[in-house]
Amino acid sequence: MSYIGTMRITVECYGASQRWCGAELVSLDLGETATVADALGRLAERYPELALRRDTVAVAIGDEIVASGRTLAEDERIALIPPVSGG
Amino acid sequence: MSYIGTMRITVECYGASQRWCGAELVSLDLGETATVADALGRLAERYPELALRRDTVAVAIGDEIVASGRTLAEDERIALIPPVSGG
Amino acid sequence: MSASSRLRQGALNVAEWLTRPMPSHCGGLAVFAGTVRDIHEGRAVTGINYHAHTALAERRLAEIEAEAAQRFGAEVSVAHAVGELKVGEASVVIVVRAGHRAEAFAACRWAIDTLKQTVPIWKEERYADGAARFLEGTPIKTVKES
Amino acid sequence: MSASSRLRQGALNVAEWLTRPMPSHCGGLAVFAGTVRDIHEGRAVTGINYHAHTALAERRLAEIEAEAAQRFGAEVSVAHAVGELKVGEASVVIVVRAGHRAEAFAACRWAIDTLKQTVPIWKEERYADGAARFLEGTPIKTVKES
Repeated sequence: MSYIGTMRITVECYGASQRWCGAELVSLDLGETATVADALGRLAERYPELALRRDTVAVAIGDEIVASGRTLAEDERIALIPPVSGG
Repeated sequence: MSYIGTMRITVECYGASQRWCGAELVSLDLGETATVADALGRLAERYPELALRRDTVAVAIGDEIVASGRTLAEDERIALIPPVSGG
Repeated sequence: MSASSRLRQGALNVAEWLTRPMPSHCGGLAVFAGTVRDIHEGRAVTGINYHAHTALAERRLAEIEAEAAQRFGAEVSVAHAVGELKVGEASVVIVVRAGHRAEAFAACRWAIDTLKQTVPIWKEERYADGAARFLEGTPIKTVKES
Repeated sequence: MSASSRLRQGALNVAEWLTRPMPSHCGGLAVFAGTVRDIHEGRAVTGINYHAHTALAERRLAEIEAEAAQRFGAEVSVAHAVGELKVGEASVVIVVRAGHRAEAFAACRWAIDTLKQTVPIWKEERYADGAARFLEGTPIKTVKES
């Protein structure tokens, strides 16, 4: 549910971003033309540990890394991809 | 069996040296102070294909490569080690 | 998770990737496996919990195979574990079949180095004192950038 | 030829060298296997007969393991086949267990490169037209020189 002129998205927090945000899933209410950068900005306001590392975090939608200018849609899910450590 | 003042040794021919010498085993009669170099010299006289490649061939006794100055003994077996191609 | 998936739940069995016969035009097989070590930065490690972004990780692992095939003229298979692994267990396996050893080694090394920079997987280390933490990693790159 | 011998009669089974568990202080396993290719210098190959000077070859293979362990701080196992092998079959296997991947790859590459220069083994290639010949090789060196 969201107010007129706003949309709600879900943020999936992977790896250490679960610690920074304190949860695996975070809901965000954003303006209806909001971009990935706007979502990250909102998260950075809320979570200081994420703010410190914002430049190292990528965002995925589905199986793609998306650009920060990508416009979001109501009910979309985005994934925070902090620095990776596989192998 | 060997004459007084001579000794007989056996040469084991490995790899392509079997082709050069036409056999896997060759008997050589040498003087009693003969060295590895003397044995190779005798083989080179007998087998022109070996003579052409003499500088590339090593000689082993047991599990050791021996120097060309090594003195041989009656009934000793030496092995010709042509350029190797394992792997 | 399907059997053909490159991400597998639990520890990998390296031998499982070696059952396919060598193509007759190939002379060199190179394999790398990464396993969980008992010490990291001086702390006693009891295991690692591997987390992945499944959809993107599967895609990136497939891209690594395709890119390595193109760059090195080799057949490359890549697999990575997710979930809890104990010390000594294998978290990643790279298998390369190539014409000769130079390409086999080069493709294998490139694949593991690239995997560590491009695949969304995270190590959560567990320590003997009961603590756990996500390791610091490297900002994700694309396979083409690597 | 004993089971603990590094020279084996007939083709090697790579998986057999991977059954031993990884030591807990090791994080990287690198494996190389060489297999018989179907073409060499434009000729159709049906198989290779590997000949060895057994005593010296066993000694040299053991020296390669010891020298690699010392140079790279790794555990290294080396095995080589003798006798008739068909296309696709493995003639040599190198297995390295090391702390990290850099040493694992370096030791594995060094071991196979050194083996080819220091171990008295000869390939007699068999061709589709019925011919056979010993390949040209490289004058034998010691492991320390390599």
